[in-house]
Amino acid sequence: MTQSNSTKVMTTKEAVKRFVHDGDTIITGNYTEALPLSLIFEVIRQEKKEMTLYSQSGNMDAEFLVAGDCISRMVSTFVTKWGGRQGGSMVGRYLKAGKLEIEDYTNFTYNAMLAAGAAGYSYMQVLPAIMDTDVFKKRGFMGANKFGVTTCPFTGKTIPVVPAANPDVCLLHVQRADKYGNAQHWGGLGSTVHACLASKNIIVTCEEIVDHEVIRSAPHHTIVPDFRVSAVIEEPYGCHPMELPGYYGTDLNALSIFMFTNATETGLKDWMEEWVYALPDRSSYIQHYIETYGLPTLEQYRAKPYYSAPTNYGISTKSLWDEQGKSIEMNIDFAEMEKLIVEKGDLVNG
Amino acid sequence: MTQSNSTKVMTTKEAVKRFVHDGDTIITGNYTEALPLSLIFEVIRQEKKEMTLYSQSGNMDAEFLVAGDCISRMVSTFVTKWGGRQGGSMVGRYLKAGKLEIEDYTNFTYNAMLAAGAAGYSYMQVLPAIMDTDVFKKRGFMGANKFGVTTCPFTGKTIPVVPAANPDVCLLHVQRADKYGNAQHWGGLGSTVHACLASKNIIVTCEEIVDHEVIRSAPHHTIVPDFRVSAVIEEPYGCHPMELPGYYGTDLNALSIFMFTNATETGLKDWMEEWVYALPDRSSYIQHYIETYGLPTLEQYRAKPYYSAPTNYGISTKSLWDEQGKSIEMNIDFAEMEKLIVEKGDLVNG
Amino acid sequence: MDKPYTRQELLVIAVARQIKDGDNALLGIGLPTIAGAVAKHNHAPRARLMMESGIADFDPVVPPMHIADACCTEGYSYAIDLFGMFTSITFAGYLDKAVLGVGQIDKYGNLNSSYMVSPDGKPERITGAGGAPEFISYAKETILTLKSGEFVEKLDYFTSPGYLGGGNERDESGIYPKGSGPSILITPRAMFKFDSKTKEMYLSALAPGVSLDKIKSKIPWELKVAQELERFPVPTQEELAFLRKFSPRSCFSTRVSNELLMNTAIEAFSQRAAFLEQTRKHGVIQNAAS
Amino acid sequence: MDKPYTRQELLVIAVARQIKDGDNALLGIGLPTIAGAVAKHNHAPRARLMMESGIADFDPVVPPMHIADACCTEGYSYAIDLFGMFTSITFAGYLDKAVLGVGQIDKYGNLNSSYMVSPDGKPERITGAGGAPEFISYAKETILTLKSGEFVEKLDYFTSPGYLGGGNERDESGIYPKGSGPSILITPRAMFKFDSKTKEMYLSALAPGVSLDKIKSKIPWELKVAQELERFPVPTQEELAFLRKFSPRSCFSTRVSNELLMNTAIEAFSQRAAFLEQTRKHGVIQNAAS
Repeated sequence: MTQSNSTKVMTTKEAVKRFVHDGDTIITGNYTEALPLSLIFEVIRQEKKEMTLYSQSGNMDAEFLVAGDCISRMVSTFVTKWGGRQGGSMVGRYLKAGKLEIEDYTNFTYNAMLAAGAAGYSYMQVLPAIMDTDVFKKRGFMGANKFGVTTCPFTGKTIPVVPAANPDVCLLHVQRADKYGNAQHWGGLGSTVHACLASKNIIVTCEEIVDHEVIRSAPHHTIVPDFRVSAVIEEPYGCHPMELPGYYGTDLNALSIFMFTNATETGLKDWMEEWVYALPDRSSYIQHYIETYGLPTLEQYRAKPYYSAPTNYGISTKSLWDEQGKSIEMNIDFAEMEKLIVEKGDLVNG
Repeated sequence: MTQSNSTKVMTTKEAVKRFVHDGDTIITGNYTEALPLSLIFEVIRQEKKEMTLYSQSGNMDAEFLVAGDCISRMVSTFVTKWGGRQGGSMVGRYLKAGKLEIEDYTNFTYNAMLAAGAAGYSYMQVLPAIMDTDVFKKRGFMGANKFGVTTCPFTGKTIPVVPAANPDVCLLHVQRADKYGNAQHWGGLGSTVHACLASKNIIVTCEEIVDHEVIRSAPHHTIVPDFRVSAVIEEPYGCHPMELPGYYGTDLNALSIFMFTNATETGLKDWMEEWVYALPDRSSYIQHYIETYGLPTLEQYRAKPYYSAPTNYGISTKSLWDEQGKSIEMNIDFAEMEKLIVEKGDLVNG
Repeated sequence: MDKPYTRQELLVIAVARQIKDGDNALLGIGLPTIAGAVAKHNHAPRARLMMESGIADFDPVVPPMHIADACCTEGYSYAIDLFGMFTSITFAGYLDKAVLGVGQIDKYGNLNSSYMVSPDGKPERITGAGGAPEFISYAKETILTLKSGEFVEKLDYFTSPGYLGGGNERDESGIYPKGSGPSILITPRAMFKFDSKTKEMYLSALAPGVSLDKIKSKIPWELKVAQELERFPVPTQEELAFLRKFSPRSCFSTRVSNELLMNTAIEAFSQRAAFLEQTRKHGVIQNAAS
Repeated sequence: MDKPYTRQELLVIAVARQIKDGDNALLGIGLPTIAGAVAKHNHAPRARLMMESGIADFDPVVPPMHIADACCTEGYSYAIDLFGMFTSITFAGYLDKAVLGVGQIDKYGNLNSSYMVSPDGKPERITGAGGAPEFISYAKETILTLKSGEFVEKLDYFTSPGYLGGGNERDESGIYPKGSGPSILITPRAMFKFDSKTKEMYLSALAPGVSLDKIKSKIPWELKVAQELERFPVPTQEELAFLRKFSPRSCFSTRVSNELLMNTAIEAFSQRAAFLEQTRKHGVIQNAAS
């Protein structure tokens, strides 16, 4: 639905409460960089259940949501073995235990479902070679609807296609947004725009809520327009320990710990007791991080500046009246024009 | 084809000579703003013949190329009546005289042909309502291939589709490019990216050839990557009298003259004798403009600054060795690491 | 006492009033973009004006001349491309209103902007489809404006679908959003709406000083008239003041407007020619392109 | 005297040598991206490195950990999205090389990275398809690397098409670009190519100190061997110096590398714990998030 202009600025707690429901299909908007981890932690704290997760890279986003027992089905292209070759992954453990089903796509075919969903199409063409693979031939819970085929009327060739995906909620973290919800992101694009535009509701966390004029000055960085956004939250460090260009780099120390703890199921769940369930929000998470590892540990990952070359959107003509108050089109001043209206105009009144 | 890294910086004359041929299908890369008029004037001077023109808006680009007798077929969605309600347009005159054929699409269906061409697809879905219109039902020189239909395997519905378009040459004007051909543009996007990526050769004129580092600092503004570009030309005022954000506004005086002259066929052709055929290049065109109308006339259309808010792409970790020369991953210095290689490494030699 | 205003101004402001705060409004070039600017300035500051080139949520600095005009890109919120404008905004259901100009229109709001049959029976090219067919098909609602177009019994070419053959035909075809289609047609002299059952166009309002007969004389079918005519909106002084500053020539008919524009251009160039003669004598011409 | 180097370094550098100046090279995460950085630094400054997230023509600052890593976006030439990366670059025919890691491979270069059947007969999830199926299908040429993967008679799951059943099957199917497919497989101990007629994998080079029997023992079919084996590339001192600076742990096996990483992390955190104990006593902890 088109989102109204009433205030969308709220807390993460409120946004998740209002827009994420048991049984929903949710999607990680970001690809691998800038994972919306503050939102994901809140979904876990609110103990949402039986959800279907779309996660392109089956990364930390999936690991946490699965460990939080929020997810029963997953559509993905990859399972990142955060626990290493031996430890494997939480997704892998849940799959093995029969507590999770997965439907496999490739990065492109996954993206194509979202591209169809974003466009309002019911299907999208994918690349023919997929028909030779088990990704196409073997079907999980999507069954017959995992892939289909059409015929190109111009070449007569068989073209494989995927159905549109339209998740209920997209979780997104970006660099900046305005209070209306216009969200700006720069860096690796992945399938982020399609993930957002395909979704019914979009929750945006951002490092900074900026003035609307900042957004208007850099429109090519707006990846989601305000009228598609349900909630916007200023959430510094919203994707920590993952990185966000211009704000902070990957927290290598925290990633090491995550890899340690995720070598076993209890390891990660214990970690989550301390870092997810026991902390009410992202600000207390960061506070806890500082208390545990020290401010310098966090600070060393602060981004150094690397600014883009300026882009000038300026034009020449700012008004059809010149500095002397004359119309540049008609070479008369305002009073003369109003006289001319009476003279030559097709008057309704007067 | 993938374009080589050998030098692509050349003159407009050379680029048109090498990459535009009689009978080619050419496309105006820009939508309505930033029309590549310097390139178009050169195509006319070189008297290219029997070409098919893809022009989304049938604007000044089409008017000149048709008046230059370069075009026998046109694929378009619109004919701009530059000569006014009475005067009509050069395209209209040639159509009436039987010297030009046109195939009609809508803005979206035209764009969809290019989107298919850019993607490597043979067709692209369009929006079903088009099937109710004469745009769909009446066919010009595209005949049966103007539109086709497929069936969505998931919904069973009939979906109209257009065939891919892959023009031989795309003419493009942008704000800046590097010597390799990476072209950056900001402002109205239209179907420009699809027009470029669908084409076999792309000729880029730009206001400024900038250092490669400028391009690398603002990658989201690159609309065409270097490996797709055949020629790049630094051509200030390359789209005059049309406008280019950040460089100059629409030249209202020149547009008035264009409207005057284009009220009749001979009017425009006489104008072209003076402004196209008698001048060898864009720099002499601008010189002639200044001599005719004065430098202040030109200068008044110079853009005033309106810069985008800065975007920082910086990260934190620039090297896996710290300032003291220690590996941040292993806490040893380079010499110690090389010792460790001998100790623990799976050595090939030594 | 209120300033006199013209039928052309009345039209712009009547169209502007159709755009509500918060609307996603796609504007055709010309009158619709000017009306959008008036709406945004006067009563709909958070209306999101859009042009089909993919310029979304803009606020024009001066009236745009074409649909990618740089006067709309000095500050705008969302740069999408044309493909996305038609798919992820329009077809996906996020376009509240399309505001489009009319060439030929029939009684069910179907449009022709492509070809007109000349007296000798040959089809003559007018402008073209542009984005109209898809916008009128998939916007939730379409506002039509008519300045120099015409009402016809049968279109010379079917460019853009209104209510097709009338009645439930559009809704029942299954390829249009339910309830979509043209909701109103505004001219400098009258407003028309579409019957909720038959989808036939009827007169809903007359501008001051316009007779019913005058309107009927332009319409080749037996025009139905609302039992109770609505009042045309009365432009406020603020609306007129903004419109005249923003788009000075909007108050005149196209003929008068073009005449004034041309006179100014001719005058300016003659003056400059004299100036140039002077400067040439003194050898101060410079090459700005070097 | 030349520095000693390891099999892991040999592998990275052998892969790097496959990337030529001017190539559009799509790199899988891990070894391929590191090899790409070496190539760009040493012999292919204008190679365009690409990752499937749509980061094109990048030069990694440090080795990326994932395919949208911000260490690749501090300066890059072309931000396209994933959809465009697969369509307008790959499917449209502009990808010169894909460099991909291997989980399971059969004799015709077909790959499995999705599931492996465990000893009890159950399929166990490994990583997944990612972008491999489309890249190996539509890149003009694919370079495969294998570090801890395996050669099998029959794949447990058919993730990515190599030469299918061998012979002309791939070219004749009409859905792959003519002549495309895996051209080479490089491991720390050997290189393999594919017979131009049968498309069966054969040994084309042995690394120094590696016996043919050792290689054959890992391969469950009768491995064919080139009549004349090629020489493995010898890393230059410049290549080694850059590689060790850029990606220090690339010289070690994964086991040793992870051990070193973990030890450092543990040590660092114990030190910090002590430091924190100190600062806590003096009450100087600040809240950076406030």
